[in-house]
Amino acid sequence: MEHLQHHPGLLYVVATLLPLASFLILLLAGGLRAAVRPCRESNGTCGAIYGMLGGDTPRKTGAYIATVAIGLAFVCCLIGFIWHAKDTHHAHDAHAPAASAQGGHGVNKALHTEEHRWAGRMTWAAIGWTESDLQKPGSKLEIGYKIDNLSSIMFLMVTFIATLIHLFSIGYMADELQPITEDHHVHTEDGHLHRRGRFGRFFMYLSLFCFSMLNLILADNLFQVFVSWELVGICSYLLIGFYYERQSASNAANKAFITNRVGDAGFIIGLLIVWTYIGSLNFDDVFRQVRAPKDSHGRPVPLTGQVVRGEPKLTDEKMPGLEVTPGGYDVLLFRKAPPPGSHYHPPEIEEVLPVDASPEWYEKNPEEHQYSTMPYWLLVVAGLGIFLGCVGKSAQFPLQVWLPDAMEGPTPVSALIHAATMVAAGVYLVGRIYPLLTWDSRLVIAYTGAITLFVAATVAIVMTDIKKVLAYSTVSQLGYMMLALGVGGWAAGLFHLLTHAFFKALLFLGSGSVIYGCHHEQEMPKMGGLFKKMPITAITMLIGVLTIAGTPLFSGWYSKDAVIAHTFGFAYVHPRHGILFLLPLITAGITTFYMFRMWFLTFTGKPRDHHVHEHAHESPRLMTIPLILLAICSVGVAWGWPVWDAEASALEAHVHHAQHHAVVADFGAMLNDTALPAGKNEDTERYWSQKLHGSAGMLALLAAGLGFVFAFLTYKSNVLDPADAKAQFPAVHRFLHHKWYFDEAYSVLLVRPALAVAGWCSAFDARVIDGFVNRFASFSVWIANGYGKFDNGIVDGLVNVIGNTTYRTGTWLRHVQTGYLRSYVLFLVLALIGLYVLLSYFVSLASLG
Amino acid sequence: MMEFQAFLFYFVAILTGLCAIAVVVTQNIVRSAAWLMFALAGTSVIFFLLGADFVAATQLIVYVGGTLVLVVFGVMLTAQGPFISMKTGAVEWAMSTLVGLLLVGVLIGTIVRDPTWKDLPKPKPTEANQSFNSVALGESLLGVEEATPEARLTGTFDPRTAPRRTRMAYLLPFEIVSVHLLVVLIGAAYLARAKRRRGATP
Amino acid sequence: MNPPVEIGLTHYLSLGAVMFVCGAVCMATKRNAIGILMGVELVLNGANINFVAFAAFNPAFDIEGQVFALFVIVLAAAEAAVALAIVLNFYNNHMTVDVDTAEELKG
Amino acid sequence: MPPLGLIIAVVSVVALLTFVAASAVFLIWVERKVAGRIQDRLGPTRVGGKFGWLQTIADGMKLLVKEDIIPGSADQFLFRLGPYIAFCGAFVAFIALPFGNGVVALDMNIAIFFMLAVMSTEVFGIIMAGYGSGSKWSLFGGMREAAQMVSYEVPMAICVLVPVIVAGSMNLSEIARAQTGWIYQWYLFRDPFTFCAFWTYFCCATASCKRAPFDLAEAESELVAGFHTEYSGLRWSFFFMGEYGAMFAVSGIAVHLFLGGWNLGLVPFELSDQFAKWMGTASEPSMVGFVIGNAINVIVFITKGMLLVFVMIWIRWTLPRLRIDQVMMTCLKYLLPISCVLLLGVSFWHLAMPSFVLQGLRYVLATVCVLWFLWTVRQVLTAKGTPLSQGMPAWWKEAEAPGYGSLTRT
Repeated sequence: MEHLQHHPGLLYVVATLLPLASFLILLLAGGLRAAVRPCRESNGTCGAIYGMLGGDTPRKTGAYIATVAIGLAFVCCLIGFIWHAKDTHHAHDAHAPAASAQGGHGVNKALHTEEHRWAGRMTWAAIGWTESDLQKPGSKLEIGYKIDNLSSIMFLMVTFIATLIHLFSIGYMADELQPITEDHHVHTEDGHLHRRGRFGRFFMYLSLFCFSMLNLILADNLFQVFVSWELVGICSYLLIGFYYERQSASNAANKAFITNRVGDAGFIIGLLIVWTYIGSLNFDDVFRQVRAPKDSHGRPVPLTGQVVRGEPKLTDEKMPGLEVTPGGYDVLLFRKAPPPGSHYHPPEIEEVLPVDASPEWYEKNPEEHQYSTMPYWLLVVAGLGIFLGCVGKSAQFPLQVWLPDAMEGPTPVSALIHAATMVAAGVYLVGRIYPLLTWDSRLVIAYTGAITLFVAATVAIVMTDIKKVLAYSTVSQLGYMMLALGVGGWAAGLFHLLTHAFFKALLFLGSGSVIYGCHHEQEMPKMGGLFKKMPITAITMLIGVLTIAGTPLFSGWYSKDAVIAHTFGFAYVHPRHGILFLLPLITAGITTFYMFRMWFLTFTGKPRDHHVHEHAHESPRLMTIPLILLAICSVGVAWGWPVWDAEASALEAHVHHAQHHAVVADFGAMLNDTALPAGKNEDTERYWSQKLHGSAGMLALLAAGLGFVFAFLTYKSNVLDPADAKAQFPAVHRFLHHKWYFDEAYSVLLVRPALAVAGWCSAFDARVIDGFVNRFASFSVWIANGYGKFDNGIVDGLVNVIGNTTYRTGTWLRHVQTGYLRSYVLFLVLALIGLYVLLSYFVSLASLG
Repeated sequence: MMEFQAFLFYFVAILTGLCAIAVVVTQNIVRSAAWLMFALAGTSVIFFLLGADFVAATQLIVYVGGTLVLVVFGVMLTAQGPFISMKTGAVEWAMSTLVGLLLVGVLIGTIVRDPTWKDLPKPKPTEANQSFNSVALGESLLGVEEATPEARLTGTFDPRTAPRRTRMAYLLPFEIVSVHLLVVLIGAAYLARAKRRRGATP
Repeated sequence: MNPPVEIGLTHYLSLGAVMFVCGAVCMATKRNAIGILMGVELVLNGANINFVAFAAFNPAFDIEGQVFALFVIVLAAAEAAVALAIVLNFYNNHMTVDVDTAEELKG
Repeated sequence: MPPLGLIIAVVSVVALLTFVAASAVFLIWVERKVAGRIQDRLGPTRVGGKFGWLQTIADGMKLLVKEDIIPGSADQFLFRLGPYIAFCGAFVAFIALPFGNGVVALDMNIAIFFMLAVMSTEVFGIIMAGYGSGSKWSLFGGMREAAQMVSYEVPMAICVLVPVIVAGSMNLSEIARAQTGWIYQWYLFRDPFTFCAFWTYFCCATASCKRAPFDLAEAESELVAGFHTEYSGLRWSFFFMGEYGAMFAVSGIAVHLFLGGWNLGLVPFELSDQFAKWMGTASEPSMVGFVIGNAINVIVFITKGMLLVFVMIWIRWTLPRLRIDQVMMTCLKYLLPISCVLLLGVSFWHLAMPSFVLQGLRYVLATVCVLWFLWTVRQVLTAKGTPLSQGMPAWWKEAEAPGYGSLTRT
């Protein structure tokens, strides 16, 4: 405990590992059960083990383990959150007077201590063989954790929602508890598919999912994030394809996975650029190198914006080796040699690099000379690459296509994906790597978000599947977040992420409740009038709808207003990007429209399908209690004091404190290409966004109201007939119904060409390569036959002739070997004489010669 | 008149040669052995004439007293009947004789024709020379220059009259040959040991 | 009267040659294994005569010739023992000492 | 004018032939007399006077006139040749045997080696006789003789080497001269090894002369008469001349090697040299004195040799004959190892022992042996002996005992 108090960040590590432990337990148990299953009849021991692990009937034990694990994780996060809040409070208390004084070492030390308490790193893999190798940048991969305001609140949110989803799932997945489950969606020759229940497996996947997400939040470096990223991907694949017997589920899982691969490719490119040029993947290391320097008064350098750009130059009095110019080709990377003998050195957040410092200052701080450069465009590519990963994960345009299909998974999974885990990961990562993103990158992000939110909202209007509506609303809301991040509303975007998590979880679980109550009927045209049947679900769903619509005092109101205010401020400062304000404003109305459309279609009016309606029932308490809890949170999670002040949200303030110093740097200046005098912030986006917050809120409320009115008129009071609208604008409806033809476009542009190319390749392989190989083979056979004849006839014949000759000669010569000693003696003597004669002949020759 | 030495040589040499031929011609193996004995004894006498009395005595004791007895012993052990004789074909006889005569011709021709051998004078077999031969032989076999005072070797060795030469020690070869022969004889004993015939009842 | 003939090396060598050839012919003509052994002895004696004759006539060879002769005599004795052992073995196997029956290795 | 060497050779051969023949004649008579005495009878008594002096001559004449029989199945060549070779082997040995100081036919450096070598050829004659007779008994006798001779030659030669090592010479005259002086100078008493070597040598010598108890070659109880079964007449007598010659030859060797040669042993000088010195001057020794001294030497030597021959005869008529396997075992298992040990021992003895021990042991050995010899002689001379009429071997008494019936002596 002592250790834990000194390093409270470990609480989060424990919270992260708890789901992993649950996953492992379930994996082992399931694996063992599957292993002993074949021999459970024949072998007593196996049978005993099999029975102990649940036998043929799935048990709830696995679910309890997973739920308890995630619940404990939530408790850990809660404790950690409280401690962290206290720490942060102290630090800021200390910061306030110190900052006014010199901004010197006191603050640094306090923050340093805090960092040490809430962060930890260790080498995971070393690339290199010697100690000196390890001292070089880019020589090792690390794992570590780092808790700041953002991650602590994210932890809390994820574990809380995940716990509720676990609870809900225990009820929702009850079908899987049967030894034999009938899947009505799969048709086989014998009717419906009958398979064994997969209750434990579901919770195993959930645990892994939670672990992956928590690890992603926990990570203090990009590589760990990437690993978690892929784990999240595989979990989503497993969960979306949970009913893998269904063709659609299988396809959806594949689609999600493949689409994410596109994004991950960009992610990897970004990672590699960062790794190559910066030499580390640790967030703090990276940010310290690309940080925005400040002058000796602690103010950001307005000239340079967030990153220091310039042209390489041999000598410069102030910045040796680089001439700082606003549109310079290169980015200056500040490299500080690590102190000898240590691998871990906590980043000094408030460290100041005085650009206008005197030469004496450089002499005093020689390590500041160590810098390098990288091309600016590569930095943009790196940021956009990582953002591409986020686009895939968070289902942004143009990779949003997988998310609606992902509704094939069980509804709690959808809730988890949409609210807390997967799609949140993308937004979270953009927030995390924010200092890496240059102005150009952010503009791309902003436009991406804007397009996404509009496209998704329009599609949501015509969707009839209750979950698909929610899915598109998620995409749309994610677009809001991305837009906010892109226009500099870092806190607003992440704030919206948090509130959205709650109400989207609420909505999804509500829809799950509806689907459960209607026996897995998802089509809204078959519903209607369910309010009486399932009042709790209906009311909580209504709360969710109100929240997402931005009704004042509901949590969505605070966050959405913040986002729209930021876009308004941005558009005000940069009028040519005005569309970035218009699109979210319009979409706010559309959102209200389609959400109320969904609610009205589901719960009000006459039941359109009596069969569904008759069997509909309220969900069990295990499912409604999470709904109620989430509803409460959806309403009040963003409250501050005064409640009616849209800018007083405590949650937003908390997130705001989490901003990296580089984010804090006045982005008005960096977004401006022109220099601003220090302290003159009137023209910055922040200034205007705060100033225009009220009007933006009003405009958004107006748009939402319009949306509600339309929805009410259309689907409640039936003043307007949706069929008329459909008939009136068939092209528009078709366009929207086909989701802007994205799937078709991809099919034409990518899938079919890919298939065609694959077909060509296959044909090439089958005809040309195989043909060549076959020809070659037959040619070889022909040659071999010829050679065989040659070998048999000529070579062997030659050998045989030699052999026969030798044999015959030997047969003839053997008669010389009489076996009589005397003949040998005679031969010996004769040989002697012969030798003598020869010898004497040669000797006489020699004497003559 | 021929000199006594020459007469003695011719007498003994002709006898020895005739005995050797008799060995070849005789069909009876024991008679042949008798002729061989005479030939060997004659050789021994030739050695005496050459002043090599130790070698001559060795020839007698080893060959005539040992080897030949052994040979006759072998004859008696392997004899199946009295006075065994195995005839060889006339053609083989003729061929062997022809080849033998050829070889004799070649050898004697060489001996006679070589001028360096003809010119070697025969040393006078004096008393001193004779004793020198035995003593030198003993010393060379022992590998010593001089015998110990306690057990001195016989003979008066006068370094002034004797030719100076480097002595060669034959102790090591002698020992090697001895050990070698010992092994050979043990092998021979093993080879010739009484073996039970196959199928014989114990 | 003929002048006295000096007995030289040539005479002894001739005697040795005659004995050598007698031995060789003996080996070539005898069918009895022991007869062949006698032939070998004759050959060795012929060689021995040469050794001793050279020892007597060549001052540089006086010791070596006799030593070699001694070695040859001793070796001959051992050889005779071994040969007799072989002959006895041969006799045990073939019930004869006729070497013409030892033709298992003929071609 | 024949050369001096030829004359000396002829004279020597004639003298030696005479001596061998005469000694054979004499020894045959001695043998018969001794055998008679030992067998409690008189032996020859009639021919030639009181002691039957001419018995051997008469026998010889009988043999000369006997029919010369050659069996029909005999190999005539070998049969005829055998006795001469056997005799030659024994006779030629005498060429190198010194009878006195310088009284020798050929003073050879390797005299002892020569003698052994020549005597080893004697066996071949025996074999030829045995094989050539065409008789089973003869063949067996010849084979036994061959095996026995070849085997016993080995320990005998090794025993001969013992005094040869001591003297440092193979020249018998040298060896004899080395023993000049008092009786303890004889090699017999030199040290325990030479002492033992004498007895071992004598055993081997007896066996090599195929004398009892090693006379398996002519074992009449088994082989009729062994190798000379088929012989008669002069050829037969040649065998015996050879045998007796060989007996004296090996005895002479023993005398030279161990018993001081021609030295009397009772005077501290060599008789012939001393006489020559006494009768002449120091610068010009007297030839007459030399001859007189040598005459005494020759007598002394022959006496010693005859004494040893007498001992052989004595043994022959005393000890029973061994079996052939016992004969071979005695040689190979006992005499051969003993002789080897003696050879090694005599080589190391004088290096290992202090001189007073050597000298003292020599005196003690000589004294004890002389005293024993004298006591034996006294015993022989003073023995009462049993009168011929009364002497009665033990079993006669046994036979007379009650229970043996009426076996009475006639």
